[in-house]
Amino acid sequence: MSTEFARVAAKFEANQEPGTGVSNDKLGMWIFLASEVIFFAVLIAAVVTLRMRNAEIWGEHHEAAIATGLATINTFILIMSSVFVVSAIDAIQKGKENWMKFWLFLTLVGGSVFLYIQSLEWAELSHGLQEHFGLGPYFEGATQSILASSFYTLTGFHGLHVFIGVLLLLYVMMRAFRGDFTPRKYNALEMFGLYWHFVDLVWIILFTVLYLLG
Amino acid sequence: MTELFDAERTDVDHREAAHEHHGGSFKLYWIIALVLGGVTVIEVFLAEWLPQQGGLGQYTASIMLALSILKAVLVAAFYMHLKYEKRILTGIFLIPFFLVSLLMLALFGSG
Amino acid sequence: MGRRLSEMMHEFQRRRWASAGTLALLLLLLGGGSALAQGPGPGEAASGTQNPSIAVAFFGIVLALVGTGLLAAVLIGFALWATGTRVPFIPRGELHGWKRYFWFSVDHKVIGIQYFWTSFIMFFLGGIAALLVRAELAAPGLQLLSADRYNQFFTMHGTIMIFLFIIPMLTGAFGNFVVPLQVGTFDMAFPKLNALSFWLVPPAALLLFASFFVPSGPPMAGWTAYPPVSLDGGTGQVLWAVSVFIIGWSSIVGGMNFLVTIMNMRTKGVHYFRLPLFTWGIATTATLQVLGTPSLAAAVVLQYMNLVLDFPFFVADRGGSPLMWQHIFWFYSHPAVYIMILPAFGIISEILPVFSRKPIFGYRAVVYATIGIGFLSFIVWAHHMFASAMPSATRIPFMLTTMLIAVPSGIKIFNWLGTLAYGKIRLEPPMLFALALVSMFVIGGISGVFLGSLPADLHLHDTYFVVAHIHYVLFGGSAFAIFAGIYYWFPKMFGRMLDSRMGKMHFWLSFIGFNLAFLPMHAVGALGMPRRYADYPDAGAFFELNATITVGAFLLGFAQLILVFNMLRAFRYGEVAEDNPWNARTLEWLTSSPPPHHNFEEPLIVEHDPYDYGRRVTRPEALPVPGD
Amino acid sequence: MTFGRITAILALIFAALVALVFFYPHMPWLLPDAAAREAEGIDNLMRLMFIVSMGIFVFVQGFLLYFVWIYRHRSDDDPDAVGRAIHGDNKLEIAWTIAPALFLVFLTIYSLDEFRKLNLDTTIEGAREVNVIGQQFFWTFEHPAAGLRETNTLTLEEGVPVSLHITGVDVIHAFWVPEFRVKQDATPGYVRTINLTPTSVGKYPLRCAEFCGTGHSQMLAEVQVLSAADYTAWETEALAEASNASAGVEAYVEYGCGGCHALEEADAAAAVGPTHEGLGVTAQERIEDPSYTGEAETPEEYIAESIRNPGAYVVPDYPNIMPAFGEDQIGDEELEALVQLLMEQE
Ligand code: HEA
Ligand code: HEA
Ligand code: CUA
Ligand SMILES: [Cu+2]
Repeated sequence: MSTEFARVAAKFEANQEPGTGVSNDKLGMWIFLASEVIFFAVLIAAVVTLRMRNAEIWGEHHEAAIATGLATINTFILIMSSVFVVSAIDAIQKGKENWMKFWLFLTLVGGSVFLYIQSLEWAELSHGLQEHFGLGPYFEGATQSILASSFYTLTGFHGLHVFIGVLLLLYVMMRAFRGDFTPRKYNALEMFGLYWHFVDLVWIILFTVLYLLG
Repeated sequence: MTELFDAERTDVDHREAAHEHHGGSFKLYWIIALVLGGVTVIEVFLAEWLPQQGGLGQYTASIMLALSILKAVLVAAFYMHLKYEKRILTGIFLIPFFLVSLLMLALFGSG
Repeated sequence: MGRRLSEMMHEFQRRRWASAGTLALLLLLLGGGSALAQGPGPGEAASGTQNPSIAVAFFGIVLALVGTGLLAAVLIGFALWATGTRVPFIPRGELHGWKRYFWFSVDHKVIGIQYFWTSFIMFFLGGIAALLVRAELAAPGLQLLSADRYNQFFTMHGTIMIFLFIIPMLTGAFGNFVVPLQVGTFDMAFPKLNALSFWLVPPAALLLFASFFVPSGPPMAGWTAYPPVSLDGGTGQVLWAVSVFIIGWSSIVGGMNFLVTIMNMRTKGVHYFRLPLFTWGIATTATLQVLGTPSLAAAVVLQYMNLVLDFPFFVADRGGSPLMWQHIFWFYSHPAVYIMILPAFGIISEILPVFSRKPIFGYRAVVYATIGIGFLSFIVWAHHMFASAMPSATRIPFMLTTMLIAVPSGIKIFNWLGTLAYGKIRLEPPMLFALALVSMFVIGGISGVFLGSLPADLHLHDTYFVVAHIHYVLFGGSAFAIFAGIYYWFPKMFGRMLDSRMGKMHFWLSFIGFNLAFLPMHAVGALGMPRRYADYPDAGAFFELNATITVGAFLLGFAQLILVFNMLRAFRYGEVAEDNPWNARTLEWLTSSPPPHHNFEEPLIVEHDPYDYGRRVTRPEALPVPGD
Repeated sequence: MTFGRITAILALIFAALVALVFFYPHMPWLLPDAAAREAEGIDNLMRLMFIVSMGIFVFVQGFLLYFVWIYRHRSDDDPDAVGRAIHGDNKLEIAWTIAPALFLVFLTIYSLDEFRKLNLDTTIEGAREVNVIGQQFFWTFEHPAAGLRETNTLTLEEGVPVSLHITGVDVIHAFWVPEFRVKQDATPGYVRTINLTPTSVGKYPLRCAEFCGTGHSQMLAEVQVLSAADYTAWETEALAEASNASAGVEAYVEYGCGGCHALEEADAAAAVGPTHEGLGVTAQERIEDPSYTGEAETPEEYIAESIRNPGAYVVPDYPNIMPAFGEDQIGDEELEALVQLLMEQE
């Protein structure tokens, strides 16, 4: 069936209007990312709204429970992992398969460490609020703190995206190790890259909104 | 991504041939990374250290937002290749920002 | 070994186990999430009256179990295959005949038909809820249902009709079946994602209906689910949120698929201004789905957090903002009402030219109007909040944009009238419903303009006048278009004609029942009856009018039985359909009824506009053109 | 069925429906009789829209039916006959874009002007002020200047403008008196102001117009508009009553018990919850009810429990919707007073 499908597809594709000039996969991916933009932007807008309503308390909780140190490290990690991915693509374009695997491996490390540090951050926030305001641990404390509930929700959904990214990366690596990618054919890798950079991009904004603007 | 994208089809056709080596180079990628890192350092500096020195007052937030948007633009333009792609992709990616900014106006206005 | 593995991977993909696995994982994640989230103890439920956590945890566990089961099935299936064990009842490869409708198919036509029956059943379930609502309102006082039951039924009615009937029917069923045919291609851009879109709907529907079996009962905060009152809804409300979230992603993925198909896969000659208008409708709708639905997803995520973890996003005295929900919800749900009408307009724009045997009047104007409505739909959302806590100054810009949207809508109506002039009009059932839409939507649209006028809305908001508006645009608009589409495309979908006389009977009864049911609602509302009232005071003319409405509603419900009978009958006794029974000029009619596996034997080259009656067409090799 | 007959039937049905709906006795213009100055402007606006939209409606339906009639495919036509291949007409299309647009511009300006006259969000100078509080499922009205508080009845004076400051306690409700037209959601965490000037003496229904839960359709109250003399009399009497009222009645009014229950002594006659008449006797019976699961042993304890934890026993046929009043809301002293008041009801 697979080959039959491919034959039909080729036949019809040879007889198409020029369209956008972008491959289906890439076009689809960007449209998907556009909808992800709305999703995250709306969440961020909601959080900023809540923050404006609760400016004072937000400030206090922020002061007490959020430190920029680890998050800055996380920002660097994500930036590095992004550059690893483009490097991997660059490598496969030049036919350096082993370098591609190397860069992908580094990306995997980056993503995983990011997730680990993120969990430390959750703990830190929870401890901070417990200590200074006597709130309950984790989500229980968040029921009394707009900052904590916003923080868990935003970083949680971002973290979920990183996690999915790591799963995708595992799949891409499997294909890489199987030798699926060639200098002309690395579609899955490229699609993964777009997703991964997007997740990085979201973090860049989150970092500013949640951490830096106190 | 996994199998949701049609592996069979993309494997057979020659679309990839279309995307020769346009734009971006290993060196450029790492320069961008350096810039991103540098801007992050500036941001953290603005947020953590400057306030203790009196800071930039009301402008801090706007400056920091501007810096982070700059970073986001760099990522989109170079890592995500928008600079070298067909303009339509840039369009697709920008529309949602425009739409949500309207929502933000209304939300912040009626807080 | 490596070869074997890669072969296995290919086989694995071929069997759509991965799709099933994805589904399983999703259920697992959501269910497990709900269950685990109960771990730290969410404190008191917001309402203080009931603690949803136990019920939620319970349901989460059930969900997780289902997910685990599915996952196990997938893994076992894979293992069986890998070890070469043959199990007789597991289908191998693509199924044929009726069986394929019950399995993971990637053929857009099969998926379209799966959507079709699923959403048609939903129409009946939603309709039954509506009839219960109407029965209760037949007379003042609470006779049939308790207040809570009433609230649950109108909530389920609105939710089912919007999320599980109109949207899946218009985009899922007709969009899926017709769009690839109309652009002359062999399938959607991402057939597997297409299957995923569909297969997200049944679990979502099941989750929603499962709410009948949880202690709190179904959700009862309206389809708009405004917090804080929705926060008292317990497990039922949680299920609502999860269900809507899943349908939302189905909608987003589907929209993305349509966009790529339409942008990239048009056959030679179908440039943008030769797209049939239904496809234009779907293209615009898909844009709204992709850009609007994530906002709904974000909204229900926040509500879910508030419900399950007691994060105080919408609880005013803990710093939350009830108004915020309304903004985010309507930022999706206003575009959503155009998601529900633009494909309907598209259907009408197909049918009017065909049954008048003449080109659509002002093709480009209709296209620009479609795009214009699509764009404007994103900037009017707060007209649903004219009486809310939103500051009065913020309301004004939304009135301006709302008024603006009547202009492109008017363009469509007038162009349709222009299409009728100098035609040769055949009053077959599709045409009857199409004409009814033109006339009924004008009523609904104009009542929309009433509502858009800020001072008038201060009186009319949240009354039955709004309910009248809803049904004139959604039933008189979307549903009539769906009926028109059923009569029009049924021959193409199933290869049989529907009986025309029964169709006409269905039409007239529906038309009369519809107006009897929904016209008096304008009066009830303006005279002072708020919506969502389980009971109403026996004052003024409320009783008489409500009784009339109920009679009309039952007549309308009864009329739908004729449609069902007609369809069922057609499978056995229906006349076998020709390729092009209506003498239409769009591409779906150039192939057999029903179309072959990949739609067209050979790719087409199109050399004419979609509705060019009366013009001689040069006949390229690959393009069989029907005679005039 | 010929087309002509179908059209005739259709026209008849429409005429009948329109007649039924629009010319039903006592509903001129489909609106309840206006009873506030603000209503007049809104009514004029709606009348105008109504007339114009009738025009648009008749125009569209007229052309529709006319075209369908004269361009129908006749039985003696060639079965393959096609219509005239007209692709459009720019002038015509521009005309029907501009014409509605012009009307809409006019309508928008008109609406804006009416909206401005409503003066939302501002407290009019010299107006009486009333705080309106919506709560599941009753309304409380405070007249801060007079120091009065009412439950489920709002008393206003004819011809005197009032600024209503509207807010909600638990969930969103909406203040709406159909005869006054203007509606405003009562949202927790927000206070919004509307202005009304009642123009005729009488009693008008207040209907909660935002879905607020089980009792939404029972959340009815009344606005009584009194003449100047009556209003003064009412005010004096109410003040006197308030100062004479026992601590129990005061608390009863303060916490809006009368929003759902009936108690003559406190002027309450609602039926959302069980009546309080005779509670002193029935309390004992309820404890003895086999389905009673609470901890109270005496009637006094039972009544206190019903306030602190109303779910402990739900009187048959009534929904379990009463909010629990904790110590932070009703203090022990007031609770005592309430229990005493209710125990006295024989
Ligand atoms: C298919 C769905 C659909 C469509 C197409 C529309 C179309 C419109 N709707 Fe409607 N609307 C709903 C579905 C829809 N609506 C639903 C479901 C709700 C209730 C939600 C809830 O609360 O549960 C709602 C509620 C709603 C409200 C909020 C009411 C309230 O709660 O107080 C408003 C207010 O402005 C409004 C306005 C409009 C307008 C201006 C249009 C316009 O697009 C209409 C434009 C069309 C015409 C005007 C007719 C044709 C034009 C001409 C013939 C030209 C000449 C006309 C003039 C010059 C006037 N709608
Ligand atoms: C596409 C959308 C759609 C459709 C098709 C309908 C169809 C109907 N709706 Fe719908 N309605 C909404 C969308 C829709 N509605 C929405 C969004 C709301 C707002 C909800 C909210 O407030 O949250 C609403 C609210 C709503 C209310 C207001 C409830 C309230 O505010 O308290 C009422 C009241 O009469 C009502 C009635 C009906 C009726 C009688 C039908 C009829 O057309 C139904 C026709 C009946 C059937 C299709 C049943 C099929 C037939 C049988 C089962 C056979 C048996 C019958 C006989 C033997 C007679 N609807
Ligand atoms: Cu209070 Cu509805
Ligand atoms: Cu709207």
